[in-house]
Amino acid sequence: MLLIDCPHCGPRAELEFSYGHEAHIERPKDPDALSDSDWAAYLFLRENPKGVILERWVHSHGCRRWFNVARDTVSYEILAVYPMGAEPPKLEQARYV
Amino acid sequence: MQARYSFFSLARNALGYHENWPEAWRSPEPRGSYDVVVVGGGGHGLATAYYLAKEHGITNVAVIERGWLGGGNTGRNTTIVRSNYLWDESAALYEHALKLWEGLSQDLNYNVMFSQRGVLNLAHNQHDLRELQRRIRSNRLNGIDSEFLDAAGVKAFCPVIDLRSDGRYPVLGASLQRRGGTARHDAVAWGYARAADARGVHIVQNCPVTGFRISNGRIQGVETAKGYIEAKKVAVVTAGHSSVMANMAGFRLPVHSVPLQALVSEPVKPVIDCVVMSGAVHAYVSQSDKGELVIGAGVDKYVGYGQRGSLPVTEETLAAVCELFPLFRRMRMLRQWGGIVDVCPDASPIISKTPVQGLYFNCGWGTGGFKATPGSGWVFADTIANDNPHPLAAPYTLERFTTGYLIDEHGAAAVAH
Amino acid sequence: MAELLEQHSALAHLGLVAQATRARSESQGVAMSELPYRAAVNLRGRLDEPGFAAAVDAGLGCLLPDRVGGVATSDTASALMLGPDEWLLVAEDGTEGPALRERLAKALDDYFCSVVEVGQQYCWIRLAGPEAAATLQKGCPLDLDPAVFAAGHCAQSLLSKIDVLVCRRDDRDGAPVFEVAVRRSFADYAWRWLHDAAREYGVAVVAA
Amino acid sequence: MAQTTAETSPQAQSPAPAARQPFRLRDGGRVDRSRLVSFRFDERELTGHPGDTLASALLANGVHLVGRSFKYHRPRGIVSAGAEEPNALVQVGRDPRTEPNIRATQLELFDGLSVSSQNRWPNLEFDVGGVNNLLSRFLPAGFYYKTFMWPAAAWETYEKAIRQAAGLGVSPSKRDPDAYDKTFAHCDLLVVGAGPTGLSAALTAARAGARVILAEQDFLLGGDLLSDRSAAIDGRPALEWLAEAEAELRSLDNVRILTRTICFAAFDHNFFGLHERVSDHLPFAERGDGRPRHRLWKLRTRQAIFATGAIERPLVFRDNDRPGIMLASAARSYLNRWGVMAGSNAVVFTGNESGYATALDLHQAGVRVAAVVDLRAEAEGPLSEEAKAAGLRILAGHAVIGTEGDKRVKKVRVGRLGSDGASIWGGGEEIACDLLVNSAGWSPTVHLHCQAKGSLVWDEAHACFLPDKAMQKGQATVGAAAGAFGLASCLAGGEAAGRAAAEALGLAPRAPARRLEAEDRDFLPMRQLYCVPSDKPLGQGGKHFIDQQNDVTAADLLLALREGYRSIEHVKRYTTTGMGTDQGKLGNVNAIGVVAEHLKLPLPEVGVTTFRAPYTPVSFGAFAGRDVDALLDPVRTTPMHSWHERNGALFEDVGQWRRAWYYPKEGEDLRRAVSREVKATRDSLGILDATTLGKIEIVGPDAAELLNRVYTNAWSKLEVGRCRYGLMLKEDGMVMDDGVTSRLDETRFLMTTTTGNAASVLAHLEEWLQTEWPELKVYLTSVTEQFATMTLSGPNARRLLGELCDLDLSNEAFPHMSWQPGRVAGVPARIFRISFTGELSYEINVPAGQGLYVWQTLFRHGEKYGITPYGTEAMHVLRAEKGFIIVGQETDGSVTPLDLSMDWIVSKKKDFIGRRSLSRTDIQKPDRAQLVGLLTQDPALVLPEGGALVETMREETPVPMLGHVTSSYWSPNCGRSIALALVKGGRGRLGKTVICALDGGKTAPCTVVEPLFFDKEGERLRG
Ligand SMILES: Cc1cc2nc3c(=O)[nH]c(=O)nc-3n(C[C@H](O)[C@H](O)[C@H](O)COP(=O)(O)OP(=O)(O)OC[C@H]3O[C@@H](n4cnc5c(N)ncnc54)[C@H](O)[C@@H]3O)c2cc1C
Ligand SMILES: NC(=O)c1ccc[n+]([C@@H]2O[C@H](COP(=O)([O-])OP(=O)(O)OC[C@H]3O[C@@H](n4cnc5c(N)ncnc54)[C@H](O)[C@@H]3O)[C@@H](O)[C@H]2O)c1
Ligand SMILES: Cc1cc2nc3c(=O)[nH]c(=O)nc-3n(C[C@H](O)[C@H](O)[C@H](O)COP(=O)(O)O)c2cc1C
Ligand SMILES: [Zn+2]
Repeated sequence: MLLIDCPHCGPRAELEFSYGHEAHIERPKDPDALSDSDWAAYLFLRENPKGVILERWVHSHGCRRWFNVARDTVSYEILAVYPMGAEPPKLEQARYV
Repeated sequence: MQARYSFFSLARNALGYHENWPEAWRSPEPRGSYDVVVVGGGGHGLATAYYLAKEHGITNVAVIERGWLGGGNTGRNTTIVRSNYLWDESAALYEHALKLWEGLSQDLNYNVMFSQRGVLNLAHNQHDLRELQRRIRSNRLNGIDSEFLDAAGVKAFCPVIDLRSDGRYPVLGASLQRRGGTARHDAVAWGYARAADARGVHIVQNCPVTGFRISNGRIQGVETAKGYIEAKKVAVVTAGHSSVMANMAGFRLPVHSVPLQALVSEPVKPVIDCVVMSGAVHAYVSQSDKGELVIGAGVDKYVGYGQRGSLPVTEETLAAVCELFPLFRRMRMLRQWGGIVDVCPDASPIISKTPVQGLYFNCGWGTGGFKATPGSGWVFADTIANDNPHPLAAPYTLERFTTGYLIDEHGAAAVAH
Repeated sequence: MAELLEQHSALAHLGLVAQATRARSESQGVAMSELPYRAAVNLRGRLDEPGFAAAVDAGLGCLLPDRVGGVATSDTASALMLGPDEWLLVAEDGTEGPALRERLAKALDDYFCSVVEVGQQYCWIRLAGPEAAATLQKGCPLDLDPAVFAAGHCAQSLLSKIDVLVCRRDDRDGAPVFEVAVRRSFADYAWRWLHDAAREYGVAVVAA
Repeated sequence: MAQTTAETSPQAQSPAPAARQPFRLRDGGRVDRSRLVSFRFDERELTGHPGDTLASALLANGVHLVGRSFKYHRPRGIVSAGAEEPNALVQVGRDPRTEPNIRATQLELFDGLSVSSQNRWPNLEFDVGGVNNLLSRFLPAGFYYKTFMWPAAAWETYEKAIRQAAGLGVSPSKRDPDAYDKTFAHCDLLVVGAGPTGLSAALTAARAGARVILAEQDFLLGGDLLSDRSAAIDGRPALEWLAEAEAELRSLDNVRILTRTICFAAFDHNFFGLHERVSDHLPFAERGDGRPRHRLWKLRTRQAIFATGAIERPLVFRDNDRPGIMLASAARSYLNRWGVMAGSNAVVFTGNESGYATALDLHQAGVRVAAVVDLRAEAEGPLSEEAKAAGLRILAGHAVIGTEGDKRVKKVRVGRLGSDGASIWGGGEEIACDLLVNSAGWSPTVHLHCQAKGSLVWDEAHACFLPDKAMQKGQATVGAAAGAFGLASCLAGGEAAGRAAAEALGLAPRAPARRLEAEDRDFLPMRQLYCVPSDKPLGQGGKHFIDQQNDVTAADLLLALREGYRSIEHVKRYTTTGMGTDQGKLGNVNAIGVVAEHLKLPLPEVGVTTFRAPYTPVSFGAFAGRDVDALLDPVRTTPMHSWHERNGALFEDVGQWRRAWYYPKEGEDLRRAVSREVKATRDSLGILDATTLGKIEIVGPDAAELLNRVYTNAWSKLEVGRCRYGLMLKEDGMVMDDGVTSRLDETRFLMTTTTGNAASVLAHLEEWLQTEWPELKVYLTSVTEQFATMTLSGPNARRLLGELCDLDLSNEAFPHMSWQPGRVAGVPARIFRISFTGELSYEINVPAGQGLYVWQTLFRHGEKYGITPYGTEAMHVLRAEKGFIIVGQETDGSVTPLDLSMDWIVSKKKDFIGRRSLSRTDIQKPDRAQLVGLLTQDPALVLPEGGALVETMREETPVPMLGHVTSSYWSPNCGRSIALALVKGGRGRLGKTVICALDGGKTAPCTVVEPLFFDKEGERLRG
């Protein structure tokens, strides 16, 4: 069980959080301008990386705030926690096949 | 040269202290080029290779596996086989697979211990009952055996279930597919490997594929730990690692990879003789031939390639087992492990051509693809051989995510299986 | 404390009052009680908006805590900081709800904020005694050690499968005191869960 | 330590217990000889002492045969004295308090304990299954993959027989009456293992002020010190140091000692699973009283020290599995810790110094040591020298090449070992014995380090894997677990680790005055053989067991390799080595060694199989804890629940809520009761408890804009005081939820959601607000439980409400789809004139705590109108008569508003979540399943919900399907059955016939109609 450092409440058990999948997937400003396949890409296509993922979590049983996390999907180490809307930090990428 | 397995060959070899058994499959160094390279030596990849050889006469094939055969989800699943899926497209595919299961040991000359002991899906509330009825009725019209058991019928079929008529989750009824059951997971990988090898397929282990060579939108071959291998066609069947492979080929997939865990109890004498699944209470249980209770749990919700599941999921699962089977509270967990399952938004698989010509993907089976192994390999082989989706595979192309033709089997996958 | 017309507690069916009069509380590890209905208002707003905190202070008579988990108290109400822009304002007098809401709404008229009465949603359970922390810890993943979670603080978390708001009060008789707020439809579960958890330590139901 | 012998003890009863435990020494060890404990093993009544394990007590009584093996049913005895035991597994207790596969070596003896042996029939001495041993030649690893395939149908029969033969103990057959518990826990430092290493680590960190938890699986602290008679620390017996260390730890407030507690799992981020056996060791009379049987500790720590010691590795030699053959360290533990001689005539077989420690102790205790058989060409090392000095017979450069004895080892055969280690010279001397102890070396207990994904390195000198890098921060493995086998190194290592942990925690540990003095001796020199040769080729006569529990032999491993199963993972799965309840704690390194030798690979290249939790098996009950039965999941009830109960309601679970389903009167079944409720509502007045509907207050200047974005229809123009129905989609265009939202004032709305989606809708809105639209000035607050909600519905609704509130309820003053604040029965209320039944309806929200009062008041005053409570079932019928959908029943995550013919609510003018998805090609197709009404041609026939619809029925499958029945009821108001259905191209089929397939091959033709059956003009609603 992960220990996630909520920016507002401090380190709490994973149990208190809900997962929001990949971060930085912005809703298109003008959906009508998109082809069906571009829309499908926005809806469904994901990086799903083996290595560092930028993802969103919400402290659903705590302060109910969303935030971003950079996490290694193999070691599960959390490398950074940063607010919604912020640029992701620059991180060393572990290499996995 | 392969020996035929039979009672007689076993007896004959016993006299020679089993010193003369040949290898089940060879372990050749890969050639420089193949007609088809299958990436991923799980059940689906091996079955694909086998049916390419058997059904399509394409034998210049290599299966390239990064680790050991069947070491992915094939080797770590709870082995439930059934075909009672909701939508016509799924029903057709899984039923095709089930029919193949029914003759698989003989076809492969390898006992995969397919045991049709019956699969129960429990209903705990009015909503469950309604969904169950819908499923049963559509199954029947799809030619799939499926029957409804009321609570008393459930108790008669599986006496160790506690109906909990006054409990938190009373058992109100169940669907039963008698032809469903379990199979010996490792044997499926090994049996396909041996049978494919017998038809000339090369099986290469400990050889991760590290990249693709693509030119003019066409696949040329694969980079591997043992060097470059040229291939006219490449079939990727890497389950949890599908996104990694797609990223190597320059596109993305609509899947995410999450840890799914399972566990076994210590072995005991036979106590439960069927498979029991419950969506609402979230547990599924069967007993292996060795005597362990084999128990499937849920997924951790976050992307994870760590092949391990977390404690809260174990707790939830075992609480569910203790609810349905209060007599198992004294049973003990012997081992717990995890797999990496690749889940699609509609909980249905992808069997598809890709933006790269000659590159095919078979993935997205998520928590429930073991049961599909023979059928998946069959239709995928056909798709590859003809460069055209097999009719049973046609609904499962990547295009469906663009056009909106999703096959939402979340009902079927509400419990991982 | 004024009575609300025919107000029923979510735990009325357990007959706690009757139990409490019978139970002896000494030599028990845990004393449990349901607290009388409290008024509460949920406040959302931006602390960084100039004047906002002062306006609340004017309406409420206490400055808002500015760290999540912080609790500030005035004569009539406490302010519990639940999130970076969220507080729960609690008055022990259950009839105070509408007045509290109106006072705040008026004071905050010029601000982008939200003031919603929520007191009826909650049931408050008090756990006290030497094993109160051990009891709560069974279902709550927070670190309840006083060095980490000190008296005068609150936190939202889980108790087994339900959401809770936990407040730690000053120790009484050298033993910790926790007040746990749960949504009222979960009150029956929360009470029975805690009571069951406390059983091995000896548990008494006491009057609040 | 009790020194009194039983004879002098006041409690002693005749006959003298010492006489009844012939192998118990007169003194020594950590048992309380002053008290007797009686227990039963199979048919025998035996005694032991407090402090005994079942294994030590059995041995004290001279019992060695304790079980039968898994596959060949070979007689098996006690091999170890701890968690690694593969053989001595017993069935404890009687149904339903029975438990299979308990290791006798860890089972604490208590008065009244009753155990039986396993996997034998009819009894342990004579077991029919033993025939498998005779047939073993035909049952090599994986035999079942090669046979039982013809005829195909016969597999079922074969399988039954295979299953019957497998398994060990038996499951309880009844509900477990005991209680379990679990708890979270936190600390600064977790120390696993309370041997010298763990104790010194814990002491060091605790003295520095760290919050320490020390977990020990045993019931005593001390680890290996308990078994070592000669160990000394600072010139005193080590046990004195132990007693002081324990006393100091127990005196510290910041230390919690958990005995009988295994740390069974290391998870991510320094999270651990611990399993405490709280009351298994107590006599039955002392259990219960709120005390659980087991407790699961879910522990988060900042630092962790694994001081888990090492496990002695057995030698693999021919027929190494007979009762009476045990680990050298085990025999030593029985002697020193329990005062029990595991035999009277021993042979010691070793490849290192450890065997000599046992030989010397046995010798000293008066056990005859017939010979020490030493694989090493020369017996050299400090203990060997002592043994020589003591005059023991040492056969250096020799090996045991066979054993005899059916139920207990009787003699061993010894041969001279070739210098290659692969051949045997000489015919073999036979040595009689009743005990054969052996040692190949030691395997550090690296399980937790590996579970936490730490890596291993191979230590060639000690022939063992050592922990290398920890993957997770703040973890260290020390002492014997890290390959420091000498006591002084263990003490120093523990101290250093404790200090490092304290420093990492930001504490300042005091420097020790000086290092503790102790001997620092490990078991070198050693000669390593993974499989001791015999005078016959492997697999030909006799068996070299690698995994004793699963009956896997070295020959089986070679067979697997020969057949191409070369990866150690394949070898494991093909032969099942290491897959028993002991998880190969004894066998795995030997297996890897055998494989490496055969493949001519360096051993680390073969590698280990994955270490997985649990370290030793953990009861299911502990994982469930108290979350069972009524506490499994919350049942949510409304403020009026007690009223529903008193008034005979039957309930339906909707998510976690328990809702009144219908209120049968004497003799009524569901259909009768529901018909009555439905009629009463349409004819006069019904009342529904609708509290469970989700409610969200949406506040802020951009509240209407938020609604515009999440609902398919437009909201900006909704006037204050008015209500509107809304439909919410997911971004993929599928219907997610629906409900009525009302404008409370300019910047404030109240949204209602379906019962099941209350939490997910709030989460959905918050997510969009916080992540995508932070610019919107809106706050959301859940008020679901702030209010009790009751719906008055029916022609007399206005009349009753009028009596209890002071509002003008006329159509003009209070029209349909509007709301007003007011008081009902004196209680402040929000009254909404909205309707899900198609009748004149008022939905009344009052403060939750006053809900029951208002409800009861409505009843008192409604009596004259025949006010009738109706449940969810009647509500479903009423809304179906009007063709209103229920999300989750008419929809299943694959239905768009277009499919529901709800285009009218889908705005063309603005964007909203999910809109773009609706224009995708497959979503626009006319042959999608669409919502329609169905009228059966036989009006009395009620279709089954979920019923499949076809165009024409035929025998052969698959029959192409058109869709399914989503809702179906008897409608008393229509005087016939009605149904809603999703039908392919349904809107194009209006007036046409579809067929519903019924059970038993019957069919029901139905006419496709508009989904609206009652009051088509909607007059009643506005009446
Ligand atoms: C715990 C658990 C329980 C389950 N229970 C059931 C069940 O009861 N019933 C059911 O039907 N299904 C179940 N499933 C799902 C089922 O196991 C999978 O859907 C199925 O086994 C997938 O088979 P596969 O051959 O596609 O994948 P895998 O067996 O995972 O094979 C993929 C292979 O690709 C290899 N690979 C990956 N990357 C590379 C690379 N770069 N180069 C070369 N090779 C590579 C991997 O090593 C792996 O061997 C379960 C899954 C899990 C994890
Ligand atoms: N000379 C030799 O050849 C040799 C070999 C091995 C050990 N030893 C001696 O053994 C001692 C080793 O000391 P140590 O403290 O490192 O180990 P130890 O064996 O004394 O103690 C380890 C303790 O950890 C406990 N444990 C193991 N796994 C556990 C788990 N998962 N959960 C809870 N408890 C667990 C064990 O029950 C044991 O009490 C030293 O005295 C050393 O000299 C000597
Ligand atoms: C159906 C099934 C039954 C299993 N039975 C056992 C068993 O009896 N003993 C055991 O140790 N492991 C058993 N396992 C688990 C495997 O040992 C192993 O954990 C699993 O294949 C995952 O591999 P890994 O743990 O090496 O990653 C079983 C696995 C499956 C899928
Ligand atoms: Zn938070």
